[in-house]
Amino acid sequence: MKSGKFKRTTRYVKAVDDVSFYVKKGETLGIVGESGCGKSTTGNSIIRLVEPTSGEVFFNGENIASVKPKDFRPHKKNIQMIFQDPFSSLNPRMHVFDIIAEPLVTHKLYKGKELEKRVVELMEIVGLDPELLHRYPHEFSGGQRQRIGIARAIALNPELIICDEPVSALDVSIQAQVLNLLKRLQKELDLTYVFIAHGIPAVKYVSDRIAVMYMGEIVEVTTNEKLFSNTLHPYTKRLISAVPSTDPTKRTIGDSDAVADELNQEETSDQGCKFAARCPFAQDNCLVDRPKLREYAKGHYVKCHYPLKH
Amino acid sequence: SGESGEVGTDNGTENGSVSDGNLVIAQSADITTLDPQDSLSTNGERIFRNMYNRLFARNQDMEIVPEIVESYENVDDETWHFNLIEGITFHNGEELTAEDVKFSLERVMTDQGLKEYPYFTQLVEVNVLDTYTVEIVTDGPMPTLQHVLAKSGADILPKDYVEEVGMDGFVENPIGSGPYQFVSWDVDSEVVLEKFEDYYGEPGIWDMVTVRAISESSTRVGELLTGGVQLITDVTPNEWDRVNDNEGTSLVQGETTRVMLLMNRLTEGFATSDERVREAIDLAIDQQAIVDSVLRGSGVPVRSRVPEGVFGTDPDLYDTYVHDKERAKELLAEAGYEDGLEITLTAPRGRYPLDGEVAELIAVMLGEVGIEVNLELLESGTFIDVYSENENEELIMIGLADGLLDASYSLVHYTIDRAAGQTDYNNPDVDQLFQDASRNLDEESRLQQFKEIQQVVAEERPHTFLYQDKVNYGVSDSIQFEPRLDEALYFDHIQPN
Amino acid sequence: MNLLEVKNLHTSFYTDHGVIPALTGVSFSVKKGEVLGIVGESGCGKSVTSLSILQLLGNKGKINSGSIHFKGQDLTTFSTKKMRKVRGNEISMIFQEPLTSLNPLIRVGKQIEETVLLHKEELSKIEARNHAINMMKMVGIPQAEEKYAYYPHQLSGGMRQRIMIAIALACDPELLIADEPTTALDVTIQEQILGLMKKITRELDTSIILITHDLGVVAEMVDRVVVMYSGQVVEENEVEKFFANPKHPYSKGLIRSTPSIDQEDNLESIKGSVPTPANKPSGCPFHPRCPFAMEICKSQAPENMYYGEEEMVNCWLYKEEVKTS
Amino acid sequence: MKKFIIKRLLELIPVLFIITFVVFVLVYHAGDPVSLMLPEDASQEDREYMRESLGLNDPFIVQYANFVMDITRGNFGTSTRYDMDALPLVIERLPATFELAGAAMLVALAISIPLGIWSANRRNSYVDLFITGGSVLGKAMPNFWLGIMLILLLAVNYQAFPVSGRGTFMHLVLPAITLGTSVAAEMTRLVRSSMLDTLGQDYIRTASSKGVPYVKVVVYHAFRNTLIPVITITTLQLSILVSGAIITESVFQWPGLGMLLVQAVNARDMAVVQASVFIIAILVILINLITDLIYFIIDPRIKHS
Amino acid sequence: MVGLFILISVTLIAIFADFIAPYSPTEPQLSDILVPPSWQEGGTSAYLLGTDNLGRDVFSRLIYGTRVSLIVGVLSVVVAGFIGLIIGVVSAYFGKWVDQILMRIVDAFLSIPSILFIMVILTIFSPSLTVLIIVIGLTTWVNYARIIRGEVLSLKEREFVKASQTIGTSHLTIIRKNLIPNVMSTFIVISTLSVATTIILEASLSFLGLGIQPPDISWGGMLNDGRDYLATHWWMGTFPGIAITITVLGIIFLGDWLRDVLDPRL
Ligand SMILES: Nc1ncnc2c1ncn2[C@@H]1O[C@H](COP(=O)(O)OP(=O)(O)OP(=O)(O)O)[C@@H](O)[C@H]1O
Ligand SMILES: Nc1ncnc2c1ncn2[C@@H]1O[C@H](COP(=O)(O)OP(=O)(O)OP(=O)(O)O)[C@@H](O)[C@H]1O
Ligand SMILES: [Mg+2]
Ligand SMILES: [Mg+2]
Repeated sequence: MKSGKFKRTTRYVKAVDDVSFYVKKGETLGIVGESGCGKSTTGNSIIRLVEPTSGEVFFNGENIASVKPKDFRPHKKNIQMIFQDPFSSLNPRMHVFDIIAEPLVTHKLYKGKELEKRVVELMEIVGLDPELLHRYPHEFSGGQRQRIGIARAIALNPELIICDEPVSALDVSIQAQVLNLLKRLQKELDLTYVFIAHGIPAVKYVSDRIAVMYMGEIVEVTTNEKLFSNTLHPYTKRLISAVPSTDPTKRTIGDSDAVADELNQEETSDQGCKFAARCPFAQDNCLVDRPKLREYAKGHYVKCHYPLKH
Repeated sequence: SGESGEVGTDNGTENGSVSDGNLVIAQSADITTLDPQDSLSTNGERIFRNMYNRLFARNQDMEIVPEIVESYENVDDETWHFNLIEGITFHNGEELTAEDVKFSLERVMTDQGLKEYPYFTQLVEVNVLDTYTVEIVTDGPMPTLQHVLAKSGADILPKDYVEEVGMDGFVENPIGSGPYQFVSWDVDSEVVLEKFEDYYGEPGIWDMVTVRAISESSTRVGELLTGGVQLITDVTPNEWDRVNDNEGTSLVQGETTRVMLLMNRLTEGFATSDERVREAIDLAIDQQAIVDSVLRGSGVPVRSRVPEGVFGTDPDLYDTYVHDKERAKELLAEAGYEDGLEITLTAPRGRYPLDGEVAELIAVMLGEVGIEVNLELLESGTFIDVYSENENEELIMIGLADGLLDASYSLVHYTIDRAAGQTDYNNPDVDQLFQDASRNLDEESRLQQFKEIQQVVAEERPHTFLYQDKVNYGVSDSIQFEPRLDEALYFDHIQPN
Repeated sequence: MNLLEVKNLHTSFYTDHGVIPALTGVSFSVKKGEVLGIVGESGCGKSVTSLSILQLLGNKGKINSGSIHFKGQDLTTFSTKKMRKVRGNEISMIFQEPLTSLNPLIRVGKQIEETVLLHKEELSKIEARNHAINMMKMVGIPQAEEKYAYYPHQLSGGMRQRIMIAIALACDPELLIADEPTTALDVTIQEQILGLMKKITRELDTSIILITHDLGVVAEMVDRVVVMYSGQVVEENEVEKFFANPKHPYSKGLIRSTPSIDQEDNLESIKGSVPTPANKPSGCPFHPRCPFAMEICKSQAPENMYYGEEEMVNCWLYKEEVKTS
Repeated sequence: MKKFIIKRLLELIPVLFIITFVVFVLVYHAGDPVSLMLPEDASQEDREYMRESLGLNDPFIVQYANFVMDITRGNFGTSTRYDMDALPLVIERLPATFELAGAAMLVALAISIPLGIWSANRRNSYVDLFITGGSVLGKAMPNFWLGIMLILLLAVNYQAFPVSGRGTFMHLVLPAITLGTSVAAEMTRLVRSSMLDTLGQDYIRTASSKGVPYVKVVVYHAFRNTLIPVITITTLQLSILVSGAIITESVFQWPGLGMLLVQAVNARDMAVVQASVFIIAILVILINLITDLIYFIIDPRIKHS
Repeated sequence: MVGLFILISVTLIAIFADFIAPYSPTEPQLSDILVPPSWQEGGTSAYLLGTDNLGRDVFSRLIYGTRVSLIVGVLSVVVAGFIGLIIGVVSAYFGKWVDQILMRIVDAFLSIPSILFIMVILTIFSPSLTVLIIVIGLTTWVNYARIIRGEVLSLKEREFVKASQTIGTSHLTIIRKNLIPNVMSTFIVISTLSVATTIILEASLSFLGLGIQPPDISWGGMLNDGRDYLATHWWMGTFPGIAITITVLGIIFLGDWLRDVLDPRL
């Protein structure tokens, strides 16, 4: 899998601007960032749910961002998506069977008995009771629904699955179930994931490498360990430090006086680093020169003039 | 407008006391123009008759009498001289002279765009002999000249005024020489007239007359009952009791020249081209029953289009009908329809009083003798399209009136030219009789000719006659009112009690 | 004396589809100046508990039994009018969704001012307005005078939540109930909001009931934890003790299935899913998901077992260890 | 905002174009006004002459082109019935139409807002049932029936109001009630449901949690938010009222646009029909535009987006 | 539930009119004109609800009128619903210029009130049953189009539609499987309510002389026939009025009930 690079404009809103990264076969690339920073848009652009305005997406060496919508169809078999909201991602008027069978029927892969066999098989893979084949989605809990969504996504044996916040809408105790399921499936089916989330712990748990996004841009990409042990971008650091720890003996919140510090976020200029206004380490040139994503250390990319020293 | 307000809220005066010299009349539809020569409606006539003068007029008994003519002279078969009464003034104070007569008549006989134009085509020339004398030349002997001069459209307009303000200006603010002068017209609402103080004859008896247009019959009756108006037209039979039972109002019935009839298609290929079928249809229909039931007596069975009161009427064919179901069945059998016959009857709905109901009755009556009727009831506008395009099949029901009160107006329908495409009736004898009559200045023999035509028609039945329509007025006790055959209203014939 | 004492609270909703027993015996207490955390999964009754305290259950919800003593007086016996004096004044509330919780058609400043005018009758309009602006400054809103005239949609999520906090604290309440105040916010904003709450309530000596399902927030913020499951309290403990040694199997599962930054090993998950009040299992409601379930759990609901004043667990496993209260 | 208005006005052009076309096609097929203008026994030549002089014998395209050209010059042709310019005839009726529509709307609002709010707050009680039932009944009752009944009862029997016509305030009462009732029925249901909707919102709970008295919650917090759907339906109904008073106007002989239309349609007076339809369409569009502007004013969310 | 009961009864009456009606609804009986209802003075037990101005049994006409009124109501709603559903879905789903064009047409139709539209059309084509159904259908579809479009607009942002798109499902299938079934409940509810509106509309058209024409009988037509008799022979117009009111009431209740039943997040 090669690197992709694209941006998108909708009604003159740049949702994602100059995003480049690559995903290797069999790995999980996590994308984290705050709400509205363009994570979904990135995912949607890969699968052409939104048409990128410029840039390219190489999939197995072929630039799939520029092919005509019609020619993109065969690729849909290879790239699939798991959605955030288990309530809205399943058609309430279709049986579970029809939902899982939809990709198989669309691509005319199975028929009749075989189709049923395959659907039952898929349900078993994701840990659903095949007895429930002819139920409607509303008869399932959130976690079960997400399993249905996963079954649908793996039905075509795709190479790449884009998971857009697959656990955000789930209860704590269910999140772990789904995360573990995704990990298991990756191993068993040799899947590649782009795992989008805003919760850092979950991303850290499933990803091999992690890309951090800020306001439509990727500001840091590296392996899981390096991101936390050797954080380079100030924003990444800020993000990590904001995550509450689950250890009551290590409290940090409320100790610092950082109350009114980040309230003027809206004031970002087109020039310079987008994080400059919030950045405690910003220098004068951060406000005028836009940094480029560069490989600061091997396999560790960062978009910052002054990466943090360790 | 303010006027209607005063009138409508005038509930204090129970049942329309008229002491204030105001008269309010409600008709079922509004006038469409104030140009008397471009209107054919009875509604318009009711107003124009009080605003304008004509050379001749009809009195209460429908006799033609001079109106602004002092004396007249039939110089030869084609030339007439009329002396005008002197001292007649228009509402703007100008005198009415021969010039005005010439101007008015020439307008209506030459301007094809006017609705009244077709009735004045026989006039050839109008000449001014002196200030008060006009000469009219016709295209040949014209027995109906006085009818035409007494008819709507023959109204005298003020030449100078019209030339000054133009016809558009005139219509906005019309001026006549009648006893009432124009005040205002709110379209679809009301026309207001007031007494013309300088009228040459007897001055008007009302200070102010408002003629309202109220299309809903129950609303119209409501206004009468509450005293909002003193006279209403077109009271449907079901409202009669309401009007009569109410203290202070009553129903007054008048006759009309309108005859309801079925036009038969004599065209080749239609069953009605067989005379026996037409007779059977006539025999199957019980005209009296229709009149008695649905119409509650508001009609007279007839066997001719020329009712009593119109010149040329045949009393033998008035107030009579034929009805014999057995004979009708026999005739149908003779004509080869013993197994039944299917025909289409086109009829209007809402154009004439109770027309739809009557058509439904007829359909049933025809059914009883074995004629199955496809009843095609049409809304007025659609109906008249079908009629004027001659798109109807065997039968079409229609009401025809006589604006001239002369049989020539009606009987022209039986001439070959006029019948072509419509009834396709073709009888050279009838044609000849009609041609003769229309140039015949001798009343006696002309009457004979008309009767003869009607006898033939009654036998050959290009039309199956139903009944002469009556018109019903609701009248407040505060006034006295006598209906007229021509359905016109002379405000001064309506007397306060 | 505790500031708030909830005892054996039962609350039900009477809907078109039948009676929903949302709370089936909830007891806990809040001390003056203390932050109490209530955790539990969606639908376990956290919000209903807080709404019950303020008696804002709507016309369908009803407290069936139990008592809610606030400063020694039972709120369940209060008249509507008396209750109104408590709301927003002595006990106030912050809700989860900062956008929908503010009236979109009223300027934010006015919404703060309204509370002030309601409960501080001695203040004039101008004073109330100034007070509102001061509150906005206190919750860290820059250019408060200008933002006073803003409508909610003109503010970011974090700002809106600050407004909510300003409303809640405007009348200096003794108890603040915060129902998932940061769930809808980004982590960095969450950090600010939580910090703000901590700071202000410390200054004002306000007690807090902090409702959340995020154990991280609990660990950061609270003094004591109450764990709810399916309409009842299953465990109550001091926060350090709770994380160090959770007792109830559900608490254990919850802690082990929450990923953390320091996560090294695999996550454990609790199998099955949360029951709804309508299909609540017999006996202990957690037994179908419990790895330690015993025969008795299926048929008989456990009682609250206390290890002293403040430590409680509702589980048969501890039957032998403690004496039932 | 300016941009928005301009955009809306530009959208008007294709809409008006479609309207002219639809109306013209209809009218073109409407057949002959001539037969209605002449008496039953007019001869074929008379008819033909009339037709020619009205330009009715031109081909479709020519007639349509002429029609559109004329409209751009504000000329809708001459009423065949009144022999006057059609447009002034229509414009003349607007005051009466607005008067009735406005009064009916007032009646409707006066009935529906209090009743709607009341029944929403007493959801599922007898009051609610009664109001809901009443509003359904109001909707189920044909307009002309109600009008005639009101005349019979209040005007004829009790003589409390004039039977028909336009003029004083009293003339306005019965038609306004007749017309207003069916609108009120519709609106009561809407006010109720949008009130219910609003009452379920989070910010209502917030208001209660602040200790705001219930009446104030309803009036100050909820009602404002209910207003937006109410305004939508008000304007929607207003546009219906402008033209839809056809029946009421006929019953009460109210000289408005509706009556003009009925008469024009019956007389195939197509110039007037075209002009009225066109004017009504423009009115409706303007009303909608005004609605949007009102949103701008009362809903800050729209103003700032 | 009351609504369902009323509607089923009315439907049964319509179907079995031939068996229920004691007299022919069209045959005049000139000897029995305007007989009052049986319980009134002058009424006879032969005519339960009296007779009309042609001596026809009001009760029998009412029963037969059910048929036409229901047919007009239901069929024209079918026509309008079909057009509106398709246009609404297509417009919203494809968006862009398709939506622009279709919505301008909808705007145009919306700005000409439907009764006016119908009036004009009916003066051109005389109002037979079929014409009436088609005309009402052709002029009222915009309501459906507008509402359905709104629904689909929000529906197509739902993730399950996106899911189908990522799978590569064709537009037609997405419309058929994802969109239409999910707007069905809204569609059914508005259709139900439209039946009621149409029945009233037909009555209004009758008032203008443009409703169902005799010898076909509709309640609207009867009501209109009776309107001139309201003051003198109340039974002619009142019974059809009551029939309309009850039926419309039933349908509206049914619609409300359906809204509740169909709505929950199934
Ligand atoms: N259809 C759209 N039209 C206009 N702007 C859009 C659209 N979709 C997204 N955006 C904008 O693009 C930006 C990125 O959105 P995106 O959905 O990718 O964010 P995200 O990181 O996935 O956020 P979240 O965590 O809330 O899902 C946002 O600022 C959003 O406002
Ligand atoms: N107004 C209501 N009508 C009917 N049932 C209700 C109502 N409010 C709450 N419930 C029920 O009460 C139960 C508890 O709901 P509650 O809102 O307290 O859950 P929660 O723990 O706050 O969940 P969440 O984390 O999702 O906010 C739920 O199962 C819900 O179905
Ligand atoms: Mg997203
Ligand atoms: Mg909650």
